[in-house]
Amino acid sequence: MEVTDQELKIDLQKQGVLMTSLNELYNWGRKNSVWPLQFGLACCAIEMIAASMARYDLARFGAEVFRPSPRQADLMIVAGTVTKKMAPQVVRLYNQMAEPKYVIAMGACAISGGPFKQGYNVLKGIDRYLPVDVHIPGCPPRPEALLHAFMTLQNKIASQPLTGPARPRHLRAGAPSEFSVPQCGPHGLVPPSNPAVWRPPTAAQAG
Amino acid sequence: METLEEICFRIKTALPAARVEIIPNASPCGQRSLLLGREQGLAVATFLRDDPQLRLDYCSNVTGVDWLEPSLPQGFVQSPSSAGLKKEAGEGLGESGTGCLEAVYHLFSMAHKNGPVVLRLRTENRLAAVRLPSLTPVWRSCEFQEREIFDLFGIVFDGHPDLRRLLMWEGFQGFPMRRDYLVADDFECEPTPHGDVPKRMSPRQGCAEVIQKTATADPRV
Amino acid sequence: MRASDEAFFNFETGVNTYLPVLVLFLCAAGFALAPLGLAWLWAKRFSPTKPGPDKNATYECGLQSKWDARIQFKSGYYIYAILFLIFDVETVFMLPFAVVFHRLSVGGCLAMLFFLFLFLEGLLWAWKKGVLTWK
Amino acid sequence: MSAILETPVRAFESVSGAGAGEMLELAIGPHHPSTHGVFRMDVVLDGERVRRLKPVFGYLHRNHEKIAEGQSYLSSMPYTDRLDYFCSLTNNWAYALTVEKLAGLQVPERAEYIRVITAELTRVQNHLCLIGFLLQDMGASGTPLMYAFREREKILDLFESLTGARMMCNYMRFGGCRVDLPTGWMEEAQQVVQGLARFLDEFEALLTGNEILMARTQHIGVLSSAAAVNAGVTGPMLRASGVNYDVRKVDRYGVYDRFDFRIPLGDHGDTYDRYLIRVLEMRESLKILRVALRDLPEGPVMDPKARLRGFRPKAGEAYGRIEAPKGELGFHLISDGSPNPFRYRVRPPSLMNLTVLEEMCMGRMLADVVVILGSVDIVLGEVDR
Repeated sequence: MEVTDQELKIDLQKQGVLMTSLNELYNWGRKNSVWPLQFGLACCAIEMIAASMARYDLARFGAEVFRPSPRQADLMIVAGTVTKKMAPQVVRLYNQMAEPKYVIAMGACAISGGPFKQGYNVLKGIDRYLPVDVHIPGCPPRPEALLHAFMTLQNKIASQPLTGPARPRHLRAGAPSEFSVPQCGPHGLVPPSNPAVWRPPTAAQAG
Repeated sequence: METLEEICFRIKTALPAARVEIIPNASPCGQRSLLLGREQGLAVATFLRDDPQLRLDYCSNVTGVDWLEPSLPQGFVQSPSSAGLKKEAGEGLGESGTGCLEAVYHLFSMAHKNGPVVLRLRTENRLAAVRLPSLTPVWRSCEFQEREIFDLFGIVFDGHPDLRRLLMWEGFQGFPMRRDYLVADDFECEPTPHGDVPKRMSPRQGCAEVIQKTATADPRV
Repeated sequence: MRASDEAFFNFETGVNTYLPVLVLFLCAAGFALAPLGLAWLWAKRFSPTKPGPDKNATYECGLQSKWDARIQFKSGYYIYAILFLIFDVETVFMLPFAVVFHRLSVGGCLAMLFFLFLFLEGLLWAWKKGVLTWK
Repeated sequence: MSAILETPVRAFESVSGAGAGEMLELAIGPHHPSTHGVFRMDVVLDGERVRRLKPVFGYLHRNHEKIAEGQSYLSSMPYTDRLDYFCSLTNNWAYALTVEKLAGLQVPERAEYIRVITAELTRVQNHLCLIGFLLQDMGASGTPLMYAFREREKILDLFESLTGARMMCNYMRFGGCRVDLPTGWMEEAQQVVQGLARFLDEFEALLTGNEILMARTQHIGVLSSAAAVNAGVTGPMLRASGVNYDVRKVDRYGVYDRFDFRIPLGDHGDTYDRYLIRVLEMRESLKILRVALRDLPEGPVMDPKARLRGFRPKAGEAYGRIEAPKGELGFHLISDGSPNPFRYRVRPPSLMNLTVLEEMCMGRMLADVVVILGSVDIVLGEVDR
């Protein structure tokens, strides 16, 4: 009966012997201390603060340390409506963060402009300029939804291999860690979206 | 508090040159307003603030309004009785009948704790002559609100200490809150499997030539 | 030789040796530098550095910083800093004075007080010059 | 009077006085831990002293008014939750009050009482958060905010069981409220109100006598009453400067004339007064809540005649205002008889209270600017709309 690694590991764990691989150890350390950037834009920021307070306790996921400076943060939670006047600052802050860095688009506004989609000064979603790892729908999403987003992000980090073609962006020398910062033009942002990151979805014709 | 007619009469006695007119309001709340001539606007405002009986020392709200079609000013506040009044006054309407831009001031008195006195100042038309006297030297609370009206409607306030765009960025062209402003078309709604959503939407072409049509010249210069 | 010296020298070789101190020092240094070395190796092997124009730019609340932060500061700051430095160093000299205070002769006490007076005089000069009041 | 009107020259040239060393021009920018959102202040610093401070707005301008012009009156109600996202129920009430004024609708007795109860709960919750963030700006990172948010969660539970949402309640309609109180809500609310009274004593025991708080806030950011009135400052900030003006007492809207509550007034107009005014206002709100919860009448919650579908007020305009926790929140609606408002204007108290920010911060230390901004209590959703 061929014993898989997983079962072997569980049996050994029962005997008190911990078996792990370098990759798992590396990811275990990173996923349990994701430091978010203190980056509240609008109403979702208040739910983010409520999530980090005593009742919903973001500290259980090692993420209650909100770093004001992008240099010491691993995760940017875009919590609130990204307006066209604020978009260059959001992208520049993302560029100033150190690798490995992740983005959570919290709330409908950060995902696609949300209720303010028809606004002339509202960016229709931050994924036009930044690669987004986890989207949380809701307006504002409840603190539990933010906790679930952290779990999703932790699973994603845990499943990142250390070597091989599927390794994450921060381990690949060629992959860019900076994205072009848009400028505020006469009528809107120039360019309207970053083609390297965002391609308009094509309509899958029904039936 | 005195009725609007008394205030109107007191203003005329204090400032004979001022052109003041009462605009009726058909809504049940009955908040009628005073339409002031542009030239005497600042003088009347100072009088309203410094007059011991009125003491309107608190300007709560300044609203910008864009009357696109000329007919609308009467249609909106026109009660049938004062239709005739509009004819000979003639000034309330944009001279060339092209509609006008308007700033509405809601004044309260914190000293006497009484209700709103509504002032209206209208520009000549919507394209070239969009200048109004700024009331910031009288009430400092108008400073940000007038900057916002300049930013979103394009009314230039003479005498404003620091007239810049308040909400949009400096290089932005066009006045978004005007009724004929077309939003740049990055609102393209993601096509759905049904495909015909973009066609149903109202015409929102953001292409360059359409945007050029709306007034984009910087009126301050 | 008194008992305390005895212990210091009495190793097998009976030679005055600093070997244990050296070993301790190397262990401490190794204990500190080993993880750093490993981290440096890991970074070189696994995660490449990706400097970029935006990442190296100064962080100014998300904006592009137009102004240079290196400017001429008011001279008051410099004098304030020097005064602090002097009094900070003075407390270091106070330590031995405090340790042997109960066994000190009158002469020693006077010498220390004279040392303190020197600083007091400096402080009074600074006070009169108005450096301490902050406009 | 003229000294106030002579606003300082705003041209932003680099000012470097002789011998005083150069001035440092700095942007306390859109992304900053202490600006309560995306608010930016361009500051010219002489060492630590502020020589010039120019606020920059617009980073959260979400075009609420333009969107409101394109949709019906009722569909703008959920947008008012997102104006001042700490106090969604007072925003709803201000908008509902203005539309009722515009269309001349009546509100049943029970709905008026529920409006007073929810508004006062919102006021308590808003002042709690403000004090928590004010202490956070002063450096007490975490502890006061934890206390404040612990109590806020209790109030949010009440809102959630009543309206279905914690922060975005969308509860009031033109002519009443959307839904009646669930069973047991009254007892729960009374327990929360008693708990809050005990908590306030504990909170005040910790903070009001604290000498660090007093040292950091007394005589800081002083605002004279004449300057406050002229600059359109309203709410606790105006009353801290000693002006007795509270829209609840002036306009007597809703059923506020049935409750006797006092209006706390400050006499120095500094940051400590603003802190103390908010604590006293919380105590007054709790007094109102006890009385309102006790004699809440029975009856319908929604005016039977009010029509929700196809609501078309007659052509006209109306300006309605209430005493929101941050100040006088007003709505100016112009209708042309169609289901969409012709012009929809929000009078934001936070933006008006920021008019005097530069006067209060002139010549102060940079650390004081942060505390003064905290005491002004701005929320960017309302400032930029």
